[in-house]
Amino acid sequence: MTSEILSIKGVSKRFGGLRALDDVNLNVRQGSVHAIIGPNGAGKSTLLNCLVGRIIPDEGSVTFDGGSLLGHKPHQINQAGIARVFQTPEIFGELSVMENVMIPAFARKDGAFRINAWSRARERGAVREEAEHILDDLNLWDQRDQLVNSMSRGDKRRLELAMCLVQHPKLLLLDEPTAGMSRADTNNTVDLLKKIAERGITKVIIEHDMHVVFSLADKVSVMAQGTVIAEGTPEEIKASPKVQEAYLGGAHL
Amino acid sequence: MAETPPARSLEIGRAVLVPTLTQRLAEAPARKVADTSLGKPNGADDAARRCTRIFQTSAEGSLVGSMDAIILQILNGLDKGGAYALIALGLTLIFGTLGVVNFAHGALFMLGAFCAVTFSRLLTISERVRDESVTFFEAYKEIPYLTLWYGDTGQAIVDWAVPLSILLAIPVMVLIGFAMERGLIRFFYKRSHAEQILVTFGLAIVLQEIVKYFFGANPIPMTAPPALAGSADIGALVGASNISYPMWRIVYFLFSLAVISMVFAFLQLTTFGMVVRAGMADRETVGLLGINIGRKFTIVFGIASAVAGLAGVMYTPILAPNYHLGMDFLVLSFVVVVVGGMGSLPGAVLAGFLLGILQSLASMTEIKSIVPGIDQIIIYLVAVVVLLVRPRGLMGRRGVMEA
Amino acid sequence: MAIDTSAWSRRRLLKTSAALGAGLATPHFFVRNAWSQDQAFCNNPTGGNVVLGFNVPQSGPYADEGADELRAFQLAVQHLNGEGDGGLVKTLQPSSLKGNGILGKKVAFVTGDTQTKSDAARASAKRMIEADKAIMISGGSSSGVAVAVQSLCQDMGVMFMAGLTHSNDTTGKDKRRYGFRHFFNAYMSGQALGPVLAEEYGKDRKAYHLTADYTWGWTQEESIKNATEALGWETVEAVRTPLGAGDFSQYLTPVLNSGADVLILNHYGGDMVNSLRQAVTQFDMKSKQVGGKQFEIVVPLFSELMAQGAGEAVKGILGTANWDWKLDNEPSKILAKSFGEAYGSPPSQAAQTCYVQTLLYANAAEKAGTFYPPELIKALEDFEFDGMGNGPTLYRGSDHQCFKDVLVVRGKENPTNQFDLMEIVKIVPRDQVTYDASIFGGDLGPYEVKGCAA
Amino acid sequence: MSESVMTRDKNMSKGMGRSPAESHAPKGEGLRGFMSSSRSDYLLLAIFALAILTMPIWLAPIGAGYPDILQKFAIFGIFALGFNILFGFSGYLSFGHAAFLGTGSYAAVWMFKLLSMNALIALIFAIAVAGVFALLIGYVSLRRSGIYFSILTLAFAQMSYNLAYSVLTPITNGETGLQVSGSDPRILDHMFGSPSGRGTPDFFGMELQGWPGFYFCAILLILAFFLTMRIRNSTFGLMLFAIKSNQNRMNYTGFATRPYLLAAFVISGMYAGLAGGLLAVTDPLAGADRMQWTASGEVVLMTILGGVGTLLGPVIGAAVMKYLEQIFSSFNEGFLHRAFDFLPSGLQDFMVTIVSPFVGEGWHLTLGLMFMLVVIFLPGGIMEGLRRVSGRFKGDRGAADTAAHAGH
Repeated sequence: MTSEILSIKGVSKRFGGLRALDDVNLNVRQGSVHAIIGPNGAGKSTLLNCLVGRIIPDEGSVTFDGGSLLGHKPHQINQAGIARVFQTPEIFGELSVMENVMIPAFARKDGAFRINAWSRARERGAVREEAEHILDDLNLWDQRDQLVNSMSRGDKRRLELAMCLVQHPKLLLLDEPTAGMSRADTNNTVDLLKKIAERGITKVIIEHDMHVVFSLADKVSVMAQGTVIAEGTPEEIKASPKVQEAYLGGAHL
Repeated sequence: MAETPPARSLEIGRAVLVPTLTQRLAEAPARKVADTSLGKPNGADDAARRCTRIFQTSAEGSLVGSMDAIILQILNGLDKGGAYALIALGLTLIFGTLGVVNFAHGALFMLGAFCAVTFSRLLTISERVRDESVTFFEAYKEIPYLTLWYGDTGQAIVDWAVPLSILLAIPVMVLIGFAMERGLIRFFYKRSHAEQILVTFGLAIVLQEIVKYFFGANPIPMTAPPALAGSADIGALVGASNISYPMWRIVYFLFSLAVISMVFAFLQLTTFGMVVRAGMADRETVGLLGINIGRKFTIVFGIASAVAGLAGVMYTPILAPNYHLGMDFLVLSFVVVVVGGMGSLPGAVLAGFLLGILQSLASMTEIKSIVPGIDQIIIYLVAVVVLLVRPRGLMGRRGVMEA
Repeated sequence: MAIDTSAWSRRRLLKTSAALGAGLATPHFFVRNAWSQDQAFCNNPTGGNVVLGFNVPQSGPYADEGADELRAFQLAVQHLNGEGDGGLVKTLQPSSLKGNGILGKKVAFVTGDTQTKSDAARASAKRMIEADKAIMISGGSSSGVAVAVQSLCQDMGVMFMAGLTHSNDTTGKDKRRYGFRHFFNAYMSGQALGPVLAEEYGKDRKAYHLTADYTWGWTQEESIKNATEALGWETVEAVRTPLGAGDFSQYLTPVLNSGADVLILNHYGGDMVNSLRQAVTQFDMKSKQVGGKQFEIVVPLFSELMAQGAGEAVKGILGTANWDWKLDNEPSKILAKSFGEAYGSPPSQAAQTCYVQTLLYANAAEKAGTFYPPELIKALEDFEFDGMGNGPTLYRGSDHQCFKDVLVVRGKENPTNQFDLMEIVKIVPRDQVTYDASIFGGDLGPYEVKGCAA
Repeated sequence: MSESVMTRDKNMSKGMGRSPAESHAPKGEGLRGFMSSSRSDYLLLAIFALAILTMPIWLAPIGAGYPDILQKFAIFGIFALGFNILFGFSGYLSFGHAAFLGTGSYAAVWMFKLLSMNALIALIFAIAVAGVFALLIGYVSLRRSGIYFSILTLAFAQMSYNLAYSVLTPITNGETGLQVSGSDPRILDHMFGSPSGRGTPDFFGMELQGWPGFYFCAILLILAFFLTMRIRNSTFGLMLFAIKSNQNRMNYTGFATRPYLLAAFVISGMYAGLAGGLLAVTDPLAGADRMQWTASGEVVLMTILGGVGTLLGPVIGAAVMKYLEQIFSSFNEGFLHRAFDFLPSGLQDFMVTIVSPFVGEGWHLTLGLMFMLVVIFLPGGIMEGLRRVSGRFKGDRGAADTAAHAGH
């Protein structure tokens, strides 16, 4: 067995005449933090969508943890161990923070459907305990009873991260976790991500902020026009003239 | 006792009958031939034979007979579909631009019909004359001033009341639309669909109760102008034999096409239309462009209201209007809109005509005998099938009204 | 609305029903035992009032007909209480009416909305019985409602005097001991209409039926089919149309090419208005010739309001009616005058039947000397009477159907005034429409029921 | 069974101690009671039960203290409670729930005809048949969401209605409605030698008309309320609320949402079946009108009027609508003149003229106006109104409480 947890081979996707993904190949090592960078419209988010089952590729294969992901529904892919943080937080706005975190915790416990009308949600002790831990870890404990809709944008992102982490995923997909954040918030998020790196969860991060990328990633893939044009360690990428030309020229380093 | 047929027809006294009468008498033998070729169905349950009758060619020309029947049913479907399409068009316009589920749209159709009633009542404002023929109690009969003052010309205006009332209906319906949008609907753009449904349904009830208060619950007969009443032989037009079809229904179909074309032309050719279409495609972007959508929305609502109203005006000779008319069309129009695809104008028109024609065809005795009751459920059955095969209706866009 | 036309009559009515309020407000819950001990039947009136319940459609398509029925009920209550001109209280033969209420108690009434739905009608009737303590329920503008309310009244032990209901079932397979119908039925329509049709249109005709697809439509179709086929007519086709279809064009188009030369519309209310108007003014059927014969349209059951709704289209159309205000007899004239003076229009046949039913109930109570329903029922069963405008009439005991002359009417070609919509073609004598009660089956049920007093 | 659950619940809540969520409950009532304590739940249940059972007393002064209307309050309360499980909890708006009401009624009457007049058998059968029917319709309809789902349910219900009215008359008895009759087989009753003569449904000998009928319905309403409360507080209920809030996230969280939705659909269909069965039990006649779209629309309106997603709202909404339909429609001019009798004659006539368009045959007008006013001024329905009123009564104390929570 290889140490690769995720392996993308020859994935292509067309929307009408547009080639959104063109023969993408990518391998993510177990336990690594793998960043995908590239200009807007390079196909990064489309690739993530292929991974979580929102989009089905026209060609190619995606293997995760020894099994194929293609043809599976989003919820099945999540049950296989992939969790995703979205660009705009996908959370339960009308529920409390605690409930938001308890729901994914339940999913891990009994992801399959079960009507348990008689069990009061708040009395599922183990689940609650786990949720409390995560909230504590991510500094959300004080807000646990707050309605999510009334939270700040940064807090919402943190919550979404908490919702993913409580599931103990094998692979965590992060779609621009710091987009639109102030420098201070960004730094906090980086610290947070470093902290959870200690848990050994494999991560794939899409990010524009090179500072974030280079402080977190073990490996970087550069995408442009639907395909991977370069891959390597952060240092290699920084040094690559090809990348400089294609992408980094206009970026803040 | 029994009068002789020609004298009887003359006595009914509709001008149009006289010239067509001789023609009709001449047709009679030909019709007789066709009649016999159809065969006399005496067992109303012999489904197989009926099947044969429509679908199979036979030497005696029963195909011609059944083709006639099918053509007639398609014509039926077209005028029915015209009404469905017009109502659905306005509903989609409101929904697509404003994002409002308007349960009062059927009521707008009904109000249009009552514009025609009011207009013809205004034309026939009458002098009250003591009616001497009623002896039991004091009763009055009424003679329209128009007739009293202008004689035949006045009478002609009265006769043409329904088409003429379009002139009244357009401004009135546009104003009603404006009032509804400014006074009520605009406060509900950001509210949930459930609340929109509740408030517009409440409004629909209030509107129909007001109409009931003034016009009673009984249907009110409205007549087409004499020249357009009765039926016309359109067989010659389509190259088939002996198809006569009510003239007013043909007028209605053409009218609906005209209104639909006008709405589409307006949306395609004017700057205003462009903005509206852009708004239907992506409301937020248009808002970001700094265009005052509020004003535009009001006008769109006015147009939608006028379209529904016109559909109602011209429908009065086909269906005697009563205060309940709107509710009867409400569910149907929503089914049409959804089958067409929420937010798609061409879809609404297409679905309107499609459902009209299918409904007519399903009402054929031959088909009913194969599937009893099919005419009662066809619309809903089609809706279910379309929605299962095409998740967003015939021409709907992804993501509209799915959450 | 229309009630407003006669302020004076309204005012007087209000006084008569004035004392009702107090009774209404008392919670039923507490008084139940009080009266169930000494009087063993439902809603035996204890005070100075007796409450009648009038259950008519006040919303929905038949609201105008319901309003007319309600006017008739109000007029009947006035007359029973000895107010107004007395109306037909004076002409009923034989009469036990005294013109001072019923059994000395003032008549008061409560009203309810049936919405022309069985559920709503039964709920409304139950309210009148349980909350308002009505001792009799009357009204209704459709057979489904009448049958539903009638069976409820049987269970509750309260008399039901049906209003407009024309289905054979009401006094046929769904007849009840506590239910009585003055209106005629589809079978009688067929029996009366058949010979006139043969006379007017000949015996060699081919009929095409369009039938409203529910029980009343079916019984009427069957009755007319039987009657016309017995005369030698042929039935080409009988097509069922959905109730409330509105646009009937898809059912009308095949008619002319089917070889039929008579169209029979087994429709009522809005359906009839629309199908008839579409057939006449749009498909121009009345001016067509089929096989050398003039094409004809027949509407077996007519009503004035429908004729109004159909407008011009109704001219020359044959049908039947229970009663018409232009009938040339003294009681009809008195009723038309009394009603016309009060409300500005002559009574419809629905109004007349409701008016008569109310008087007949009161008369039966006077005759029996009690409100006890079984006695009252016996007083009505096989009651032979006259003076209500329909000529000599029998309330047959075996099915609670009234037998009287049936009118064959025709939409008037040249109406002399706005109320003159129909002309009477023939008064078909009672004998000709009488039938054996056993042909429709059904079971009246017991006289004694546990009722609401239990 | 329920007793053991209750004891378990008490122990649990004692063991858990009082979490911050509990003290938060009053403020969050608009939301859900998911985090509320079992103690406050049982208090609510007790108050609810008391209020329902004493309705004959406290509703009498407004003319609604008679059995039939109170039965209707209870029955339509059950109907709306069930509907709210689907619409209020999961956000899926069904426009065809009347189909299950009608199916329940037909099923119950057929049990009366074939087996026994015992209400229990009829109700079980009604719930089962409605549940199966809901499973079929729900399975197909839930393939779509949003308005497409609504129209699919509407289409199925309208097809059922149209067919029940006409073609299916042998099963439904069409327009007249399905009734019991003396000649029905009633196999069980005959087997055990107790054929009920009158054809009145009973509950082991107790005839369920009039007041006994009301108490029977009322107890079932209280049970239904209790069950709804449990569903709301369960993980299952939490999942439904989560689906309503963000279905996408549910999918990416590993939940297949459709089974949850289908379960909610079937449960609410069974509530409708129970309501339909009770309609037949209190009045053994089942008509097709019950399946018409207007009846489906009615339960939607009841729920929104009372307050979507709240526990009590749908029950209140149902009662208000039935009250308008039954009582307002019965106010004729005579009644108004008596009501305004205390006024001088001229003023009395004036008041009657003003009020009469809104009552009697004008009751629909009042209904329409009420819908509009409630939506405009009370977006959360009647429950929102009650909350505001109670908030005002509490005044400063309430404000202080909120502040205290905020500082927690």
